Amino acid sequence: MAEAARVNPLVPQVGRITRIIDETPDVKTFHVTTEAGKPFTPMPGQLAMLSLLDVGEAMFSITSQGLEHLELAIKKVGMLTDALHEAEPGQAVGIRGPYGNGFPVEELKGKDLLFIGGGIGLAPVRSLINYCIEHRQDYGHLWIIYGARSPADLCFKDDLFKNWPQVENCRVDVTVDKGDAEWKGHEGFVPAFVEELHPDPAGKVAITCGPPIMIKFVLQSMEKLGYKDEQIITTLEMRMKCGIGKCGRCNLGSCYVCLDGPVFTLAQLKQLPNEY
Amino acid sequence: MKGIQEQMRARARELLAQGAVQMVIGWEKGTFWYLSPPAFVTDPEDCDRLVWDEFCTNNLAKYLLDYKHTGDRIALFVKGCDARGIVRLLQDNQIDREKVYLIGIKCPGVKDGRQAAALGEARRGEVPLAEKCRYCTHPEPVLYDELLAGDAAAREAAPGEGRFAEVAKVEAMSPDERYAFWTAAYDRCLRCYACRNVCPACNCRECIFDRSQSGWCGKQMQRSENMFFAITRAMHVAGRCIECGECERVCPEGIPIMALNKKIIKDLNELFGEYEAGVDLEKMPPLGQYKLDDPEEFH
Amino acid sequence: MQRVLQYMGLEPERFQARWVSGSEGPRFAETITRLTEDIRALGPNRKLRDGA
Amino acid sequence: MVAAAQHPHIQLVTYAEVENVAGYVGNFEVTIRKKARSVDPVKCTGCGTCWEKCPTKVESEFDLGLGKRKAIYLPFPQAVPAVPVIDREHCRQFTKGKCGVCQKVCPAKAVDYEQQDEVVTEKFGAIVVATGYDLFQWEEVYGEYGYGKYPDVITGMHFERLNNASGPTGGKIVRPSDGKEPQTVVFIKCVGSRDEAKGKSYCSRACCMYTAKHAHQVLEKIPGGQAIVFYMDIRTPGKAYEEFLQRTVHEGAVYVRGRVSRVFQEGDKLIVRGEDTLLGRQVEVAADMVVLATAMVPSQGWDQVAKMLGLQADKDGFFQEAHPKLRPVETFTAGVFLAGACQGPKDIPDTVSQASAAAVKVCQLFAKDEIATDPMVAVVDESICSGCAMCEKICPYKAITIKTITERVAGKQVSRRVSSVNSGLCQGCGACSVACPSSAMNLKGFTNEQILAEVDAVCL
Amino acid sequence: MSVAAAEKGWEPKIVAFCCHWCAYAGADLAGLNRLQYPANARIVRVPCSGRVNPQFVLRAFQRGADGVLVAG
Amino acid sequence: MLKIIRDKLPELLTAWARGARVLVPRERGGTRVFLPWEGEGELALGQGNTLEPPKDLFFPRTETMYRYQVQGKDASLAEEPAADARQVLVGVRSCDAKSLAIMDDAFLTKGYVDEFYRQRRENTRVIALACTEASPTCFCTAFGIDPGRAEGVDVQMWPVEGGYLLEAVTEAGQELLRQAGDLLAEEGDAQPPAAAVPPLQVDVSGVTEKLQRMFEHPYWTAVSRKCLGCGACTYLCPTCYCFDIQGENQGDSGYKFRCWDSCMFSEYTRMAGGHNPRPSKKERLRNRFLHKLQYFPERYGKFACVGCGRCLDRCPVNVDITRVIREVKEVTL
Repeated sequence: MAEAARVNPLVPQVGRITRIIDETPDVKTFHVTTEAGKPFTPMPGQLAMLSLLDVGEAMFSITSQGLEHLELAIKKVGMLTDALHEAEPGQAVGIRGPYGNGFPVEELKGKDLLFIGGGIGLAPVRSLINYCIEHRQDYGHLWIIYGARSPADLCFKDDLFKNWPQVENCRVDVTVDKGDAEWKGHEGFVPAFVEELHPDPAGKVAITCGPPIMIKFVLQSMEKLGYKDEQIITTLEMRMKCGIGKCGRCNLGSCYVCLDGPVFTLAQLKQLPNEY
Repeated sequence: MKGIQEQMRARARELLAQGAVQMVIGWEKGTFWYLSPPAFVTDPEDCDRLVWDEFCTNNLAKYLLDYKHTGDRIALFVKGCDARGIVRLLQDNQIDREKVYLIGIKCPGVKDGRQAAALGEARRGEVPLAEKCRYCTHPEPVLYDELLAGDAAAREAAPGEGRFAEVAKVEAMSPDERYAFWTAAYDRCLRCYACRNVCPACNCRECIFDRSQSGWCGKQMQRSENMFFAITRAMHVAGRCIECGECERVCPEGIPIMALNKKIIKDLNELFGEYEAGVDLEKMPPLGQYKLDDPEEFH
Repeated sequence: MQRVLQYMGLEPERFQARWVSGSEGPRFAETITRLTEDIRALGPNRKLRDGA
Repeated sequence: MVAAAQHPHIQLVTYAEVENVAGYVGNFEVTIRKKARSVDPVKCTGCGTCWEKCPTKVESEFDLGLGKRKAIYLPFPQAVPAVPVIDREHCRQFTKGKCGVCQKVCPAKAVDYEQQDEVVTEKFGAIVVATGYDLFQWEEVYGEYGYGKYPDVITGMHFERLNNASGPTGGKIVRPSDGKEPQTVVFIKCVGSRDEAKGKSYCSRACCMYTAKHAHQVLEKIPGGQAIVFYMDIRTPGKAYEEFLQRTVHEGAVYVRGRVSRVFQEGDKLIVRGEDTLLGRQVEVAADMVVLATAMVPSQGWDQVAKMLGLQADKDGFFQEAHPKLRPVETFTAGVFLAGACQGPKDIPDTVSQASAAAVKVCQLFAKDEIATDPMVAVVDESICSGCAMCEKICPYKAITIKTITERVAGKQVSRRVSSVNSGLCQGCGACSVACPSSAMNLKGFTNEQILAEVDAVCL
Repeated sequence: MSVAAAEKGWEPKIVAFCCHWCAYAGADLAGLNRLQYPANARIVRVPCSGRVNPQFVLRAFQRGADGVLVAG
Repeated sequence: MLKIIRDKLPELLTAWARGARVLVPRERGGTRVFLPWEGEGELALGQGNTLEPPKDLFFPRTETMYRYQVQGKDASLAEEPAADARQVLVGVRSCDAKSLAIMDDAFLTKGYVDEFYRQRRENTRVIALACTEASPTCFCTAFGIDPGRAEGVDVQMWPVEGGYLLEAVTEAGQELLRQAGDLLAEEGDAQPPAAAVPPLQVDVSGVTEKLQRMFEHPYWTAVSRKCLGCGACTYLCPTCYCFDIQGENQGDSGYKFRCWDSCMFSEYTRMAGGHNPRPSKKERLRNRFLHKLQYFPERYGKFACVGCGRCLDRCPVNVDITRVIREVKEVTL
């Protein structure tokens, strides 16, 4: 960390949005790069502070990366995200990171992985899915269970319906809370869907992310299915400002989500105060 | 004063034991002899914590907001200014009259803990009345369900003049002197918002100063934004200030906040006729309504 | 409002309220002219200002 | 009037007062107190037997005290509906408990002494305010015209009654004091109007023409009669108005430019002393009768009407139209329209035009099931609103009400009060957004954020 | 911009909040009648002078206005 | 050991002020705070501690981080030049000296170094002043702090009859004393005066462990009832270091700054969508105490409280951390 000390961690690099993909009516994926190329090389599950300099700054999970760019999938929820959704390719942004611990890619090696995502919660998980696909030989069976409110709200449709199903030893199951005239897939909430699909806990690690209410019921379902707390990994969301464990607000007990998280096993979370 | 304290404890015990109320809010002895902070009693056995002495300064009315949605009925001891705080909250539709039980105390005036601390316990008898109490116009509660026996006669009748002495002093200055006076005061402001949080007129669900995103006021602690806060806060309580003096008391930096509040009271009195906030449930503050015959300072 | 700003140390001329009706073009022009002159006489305002 | 009463879609409610107006455009709820007439309008045929037989005589309000009416009476001969009303203050049955003549003589058995006031609440889509005018109370301020103590100093309205074929004198112009026909009649214009010192600053607008008419009538009806008109200016804008004035002048009416400084009695005559400013000398006229053209003022009770409907009034109490040029019959309260002198002094053709316009505005409103409102309306952020109701009290258009919402807080159902804006009523003035202590109230199109940004921008 | 830098060639900066119906119309009319008035006033149109929050005035001073007019 | 007579102290300060900004407790509006020494005026070294802790000098209330320009889609930013001015901080009490060590942990360790803080910290020399009298609200000894000798400072001062004794602790401290020249006289056999004995006593042993099992305890509801939720305690606390990052935008340009923030405020943890993990003052007050007495010790091995008593002194409702510690130890789980 000696040389890192000379770089001011609170000052972002100026980058640009190079591409914007409409995922759902309120989610867009932004490709961000700097003149020097990729702003930094994050590990799956890590975070980036993205800012429109004249609007504000917020922490987002990095959903994927290319050789030259980072991808962030962002849902419209407030002032900054509203402004980002108005932006066009070419827009200059501030970006700093990577932050957080990321997924324990080493520990997961050789295991079968069950990904459970809901809505925008697929964004952080996707970075790990893509990582596992890149390092396909290191990981066992990949099983992706994903749901959204409606067919229109499904994020990363190309991945869900084209890319991932083609990957070897990979299974994708998609559900929506309520379908429409064209929807031929499964209808129902994610937790019930998980119970229906009944993924066997043996040799598996489950990675789940989604809205708090979904997580709550998914965890109940997982317990029913026999998953142990150590077998469940989730990522948390918090209000963050500094990203480097100083400013104080994202603490869970003595952990800072921006530094020690956002990825926790359920076993770890149960040790921490329930304040998220 | 012993009498009042005993009555307080006895009534609190009865009310809690009968189940007439779920909580009693009063005062208890604090860390030091000169502190009597608020006390919240829910157990009839616990009522001997309650005290009544010259340091029972805190205005308790504001706490009712914390229990707005609990459905509990709460008994509250009210001095004159506490009762006016209650009236303000009622006028702003913040609390249900049925959910509070007010036990009035004829207030002989309270004393300032900080002045007391400076004098020392040996000279307890010499601690002067708090500034706000010297010009108090309503030592007896304006609203109550029962009134504890005792009398407020310990203090001379409220002198009318002097109430705005501080204001007159500032008014006498030149604009530049005034600006220097206020910036010197508000340069010290920490923006801890204690003045806001203690004020019974500040009862917004969410203060604009807690919503920096809304763009009203930045969070920078600097002169212009501190002054923005100062003026905005003062305008906000305009016509609603009950002169309980709590804002000034709680200010850790000792900013003369009441000199600003009183200026507005004085002006409103001049413009719209004498009005005392929180005295009469039926009389709404002059700025909270419009009348065809409102005076205009437009030209 | 004017009184409070004055009390905080602002010169009274700096904040004014005027009635000007929709049919009073000349009055509007006159109001602005007078205000501008008042303020020109006072000089730049540094009070209540960011960065001051 | 008769046609209106007979129209199948028009319901005429007479002898009634509007007590309250709630609701908003398209959904007004009007509370009407129908006062007890003591006569069943359904049974009554309007035959007139009752008022013929009634033994009590009272001064007629309609004739301004120039004539008498009975205690059971029709306010005026052409009144619609032709159903009499009992004046309970004077009727012997009510004051002394005995008489009952009218009940006995009524062939239709329509008289009912037990009748009570009836209060009804009905729904209406729009309201046209046509509360008209009263006359300026000159007696109190124009001491120089005799403080109202000379019976032969009358107003133009009295003159109208005298002149009316169905009036107290059968259309004969006579002096109220002795019933003699006056020879010299002096008219004084601008009594109360255009007189900022004592009366109103505005021009009452109709007086020039009716005074010309009255002068013409004096000359026409009274052989050898003389009409002298004191005026400040003569204003005759209107089709054929100037021509009419000229005709009166040609017929012999004497127009004197100048104000009257005093009227006093000398024997049988009223001496009118004034100045002829054109000749620059004092004039004195010994008149038999003096007719004052008093100013029109808004009907008594205009302030209650304004409050009830959320109308604004000018300094004199005339209701304010939504825009002086472009929206002259609308008010700031959606669905409320103005017709006639309640908006300002007017003569008959203007009143009819405005009334017709108001009627058409109503038709326009009713032609659609939905109305388009201005997009600049107030909106509440319920998450911030603390329900203090400051906005409700400050809203000049009564567009804000307090409603109760329920939400989950920490897993518990909690209900609390918040403001709610009726966008049909809101006129977008923004007063509420300033009154709101929490800035929960905002104005679309002029949001706090937008204005702050604009302030920032103009200050660059 | 610092206060000192702003002082060179200083011209009063006036923020005028004008009621859409009254003063703003008055300003329009002044324009129509080709009346000269100083260009120092920067007009912010509001639907009604009652829309002017005290905070808007404060903000104007914060941002460097030398004078503020509310015209209704 | 060196001694300076009281009247000469201003001269010494002036000497130091030639190469640095000297900050020393002075009177301002009826309260004492660290203010720059500009050669004249009264000092307020005697009457107990300052109202505001010196943390502002390392971690300013508001600090610009960088400026930016935005034009259409383009943007650029420039870092604010480093705060490299030298500072000499005179008259720091042992409690506040200890707080600097706590701030150092927060800002300089655990993977990231806060450059803004580091610059100021490295450029500041600290001269401590021993306490011989304690305020009623003092309880520094509860945290093992010696009011008679501060930790981690460059020079230690003691008030004595007619002046002050000084002792350099670090190399930099010696340099400072050398600058004093003949203002100082050698007092070979002088003994530092006896340290003050704080009147408030509280035993903090075991409190961290107890708190670890008390997160859901109803005690927090009871203790938070009277709290007003203001930020006075946090802003006056020498060890509270929470901050917020915000921007100030005007037209095409603006700057990002950081400013003090308080965990007592509702906005502090509220997320963009409106969810707030610490929705009421109970959670916020709990977090404050747990941070001081449990989380910080867990993470950095020391309490984040130095017993300066400022929060206790200025709390409008007498929320008393010593009482909380005592009560926490007493409550039954």
